[in-house]
Amino acid sequence: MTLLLFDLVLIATLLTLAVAALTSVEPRRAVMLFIAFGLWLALVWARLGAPDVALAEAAIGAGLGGALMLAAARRAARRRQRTGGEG
Amino acid sequence: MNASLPLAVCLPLLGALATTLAPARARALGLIAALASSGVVLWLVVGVWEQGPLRASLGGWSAPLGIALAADGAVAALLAMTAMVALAISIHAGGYFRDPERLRQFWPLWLLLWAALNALFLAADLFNIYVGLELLGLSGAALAALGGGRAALTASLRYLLVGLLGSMTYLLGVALIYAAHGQLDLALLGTRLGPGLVDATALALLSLGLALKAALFPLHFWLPPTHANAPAPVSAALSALVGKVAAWLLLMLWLGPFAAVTQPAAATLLGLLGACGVIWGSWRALRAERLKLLAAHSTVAQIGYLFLFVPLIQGLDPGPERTALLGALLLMALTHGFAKAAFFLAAGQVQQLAGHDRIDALGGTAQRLPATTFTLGLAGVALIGLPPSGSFIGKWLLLEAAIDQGQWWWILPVLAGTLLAAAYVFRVLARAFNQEPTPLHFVTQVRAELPGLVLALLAVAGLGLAAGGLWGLLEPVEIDR
Amino acid sequence: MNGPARLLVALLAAALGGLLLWVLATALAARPEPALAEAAFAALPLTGVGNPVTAVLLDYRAYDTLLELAVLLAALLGIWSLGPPAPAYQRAGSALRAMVAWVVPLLILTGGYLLWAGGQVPGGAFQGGALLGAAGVVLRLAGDPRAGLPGESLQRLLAVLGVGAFLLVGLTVLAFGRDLLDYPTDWSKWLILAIEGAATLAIGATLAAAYVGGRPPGEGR
Amino acid sequence: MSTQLLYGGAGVALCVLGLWAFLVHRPLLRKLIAINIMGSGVFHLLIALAERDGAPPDPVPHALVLTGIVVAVSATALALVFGRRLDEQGGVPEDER
Repeated sequence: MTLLLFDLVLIATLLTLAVAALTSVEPRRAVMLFIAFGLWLALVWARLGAPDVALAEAAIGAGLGGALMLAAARRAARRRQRTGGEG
Repeated sequence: MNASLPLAVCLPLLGALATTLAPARARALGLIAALASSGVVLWLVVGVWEQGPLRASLGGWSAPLGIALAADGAVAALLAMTAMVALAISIHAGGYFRDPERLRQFWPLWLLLWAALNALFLAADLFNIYVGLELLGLSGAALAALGGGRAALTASLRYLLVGLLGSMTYLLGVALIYAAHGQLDLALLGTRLGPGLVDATALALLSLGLALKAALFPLHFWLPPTHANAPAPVSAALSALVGKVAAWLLLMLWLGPFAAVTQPAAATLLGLLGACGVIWGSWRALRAERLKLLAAHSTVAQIGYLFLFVPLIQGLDPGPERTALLGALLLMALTHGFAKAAFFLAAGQVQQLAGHDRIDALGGTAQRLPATTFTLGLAGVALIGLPPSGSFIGKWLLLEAAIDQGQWWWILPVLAGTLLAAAYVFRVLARAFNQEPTPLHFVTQVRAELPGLVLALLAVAGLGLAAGGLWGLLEPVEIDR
Repeated sequence: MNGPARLLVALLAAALGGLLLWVLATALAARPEPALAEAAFAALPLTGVGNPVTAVLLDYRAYDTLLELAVLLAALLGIWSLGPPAPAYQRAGSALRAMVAWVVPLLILTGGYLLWAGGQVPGGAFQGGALLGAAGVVLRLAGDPRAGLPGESLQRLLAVLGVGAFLLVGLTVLAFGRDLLDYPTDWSKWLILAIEGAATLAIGATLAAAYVGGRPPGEGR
Repeated sequence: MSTQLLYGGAGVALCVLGLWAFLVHRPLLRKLIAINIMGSGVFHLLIALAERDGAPPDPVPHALVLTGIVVAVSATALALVFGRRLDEQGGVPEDER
């Protein structure tokens, strides 16, 4: 029972992070949330007995993917500041 | 165990590595790799001809644990077409890309694309197809962007994103199949799949993903801008080969391992989408203002024809009737491969000479580029489906089967498509001959013009006259892996 | 996309989600037992590695991994063909540089450890390579425009190393009449480690180069 | 309710969420986040399928997911460079679809 509760909390947090990442308009915030989502996903996968994949997701999916997106988000944010419009 | 199957994937890959490592010698190395890859495909075709369907397991593990490659007569024919078109594109590219740096960037990506094409035609494993599709999508998008320009970049980016969406949808289908059957090998799955909610949903997802990549109506919206803005040799590859392999995979799944899952209604739906594609694509081609855009819209139509066969083949038991229809389908696919590649190569030639490819301003092209205009005409004959082209025989058999099976309504899109194709081809030729033609030299630039001309001749005369050989290849064959 | 269309998409997506959940429940209820797991564990001793995931990636389904490394190469070649990289950030302050000076070796060491350990315990070429790539990212953030990567020709060599090692081993065993990538049992462990080593370097270099985001200096000039 | 269904269902939910966001959002970055979350959903489903109630999990889906993660990041990197190049050519590329 406690295990099920633990699972439910894991999943609820995961879905919340996903929704937050998908709905935030500000690019840097969205990417940060995406990285958090990826790291949380790695945690969930470790719980599911997949440590290999969890490591890869944390390092590649969240880490490098996030770093790539952050660079793009910084550009987008600069442009938004310049134009003042929505990006 | 036949080494030609893995080699057909490995040799283009090896070429891609060599051209990446030594960009200064990319052209020589690339041509060697292209010749070697074609040679291996020839070996494979001879093997299939003599021994019937071939299968090679990889890594010393047989299915279900390992991955296998499989080639039957249909795959051998498609691989052979791919090799011939790819060889022509390889030679043409040397004349097309004037900037040596562009050529250096073209070669490794192009050989990776070729490896992906061969890998997908030979694939016999659901997940392996996913990896192949991603290789195809990424190298294709990168190649399509080689033109530079904002339009090309925008179209390529959209192509990349659509491709990603397609492969994720496909992968979701693979996950469902793995959930239900715990297998990925297509031959083994063929014995387990059956009617039911799970398998049907999985097939729908797999088909959706592949239809996006094949540009089946109404998922074709991304194709015209991508194909029209890419460099001509790349457009030729995308139109003639890349769309073809996705369509082939879709058809192969429906008629092969998933045959027990499909229902007549679903097959009719697929045929209907094909019919819409034929009419919509042909209509838009007629209205197109640019030569390459015309060719791109016509590709949407030509992909559509292939799906008209699904409702006709779906209910048939293995036998001569089914083999004949499969042969006709294949003949359409091959003819279009040759003809569309030839058309794009010729269109690229026109564009380079005239500086544009607006159809209204094509006047006098025939005068200056007789061989190219002849290529456009020949390719046009094959696109319309006039005798003796391969698509004439293909359409004929399609019409015959539609009447025999009492599904006469499939005649309508074929007739409409043929008439529209005649209209758009003659529109181009009429413009090209606008001024009095007084050709000085038939061929003005051998390396750039000859490959397209040879492909067009193959589409019209080669396939039409050599269709008997194709049947010989198909004879012992059913789509079955 | 306007309001009604958005709502329609949301409704359709929700309906799709419901359908898929139902399908998933149906599929799991009729779960067949002969999944690939048993076969994968049973054949593990023949591969010479103790980590089943590494065995799948580099032995049973090594061909998938070969194509996947080709995808990585295609992405890098595509990025290179799109022109020069964006300018790097300005040089970092001394505090950051001092941190970089120990973070980068640590990342590289951990990457190497993951590669070595991946044969037996969780880890392997991808995780190790990712850490090498991360080291590159840290270096570029600290102001090195090349992210610690070598010159153009060496970069090209690193980029093709993974696919190259795979093909070298695969085609060599093919020449001896075996299947492609069918390692002789006695050699299996070492061949896998060699391929993994090459793949780690290739993945690390490719990811770092992708982060740089443009062709290496010296090309085409 | 089994672990597989619970976690697999979460995977399906992520997938649908990602699909929805991919279809309704126009900026490139948001589309990429969406497609990555959609992919993560499929991966999550595969990982959940590998779970075997106590027995050691099935390594095959794990390997498939590892392959998928690398492919996804490659595609993301390429798409971002496309976006940057469009950006440099002027205009607001992120409104392109």
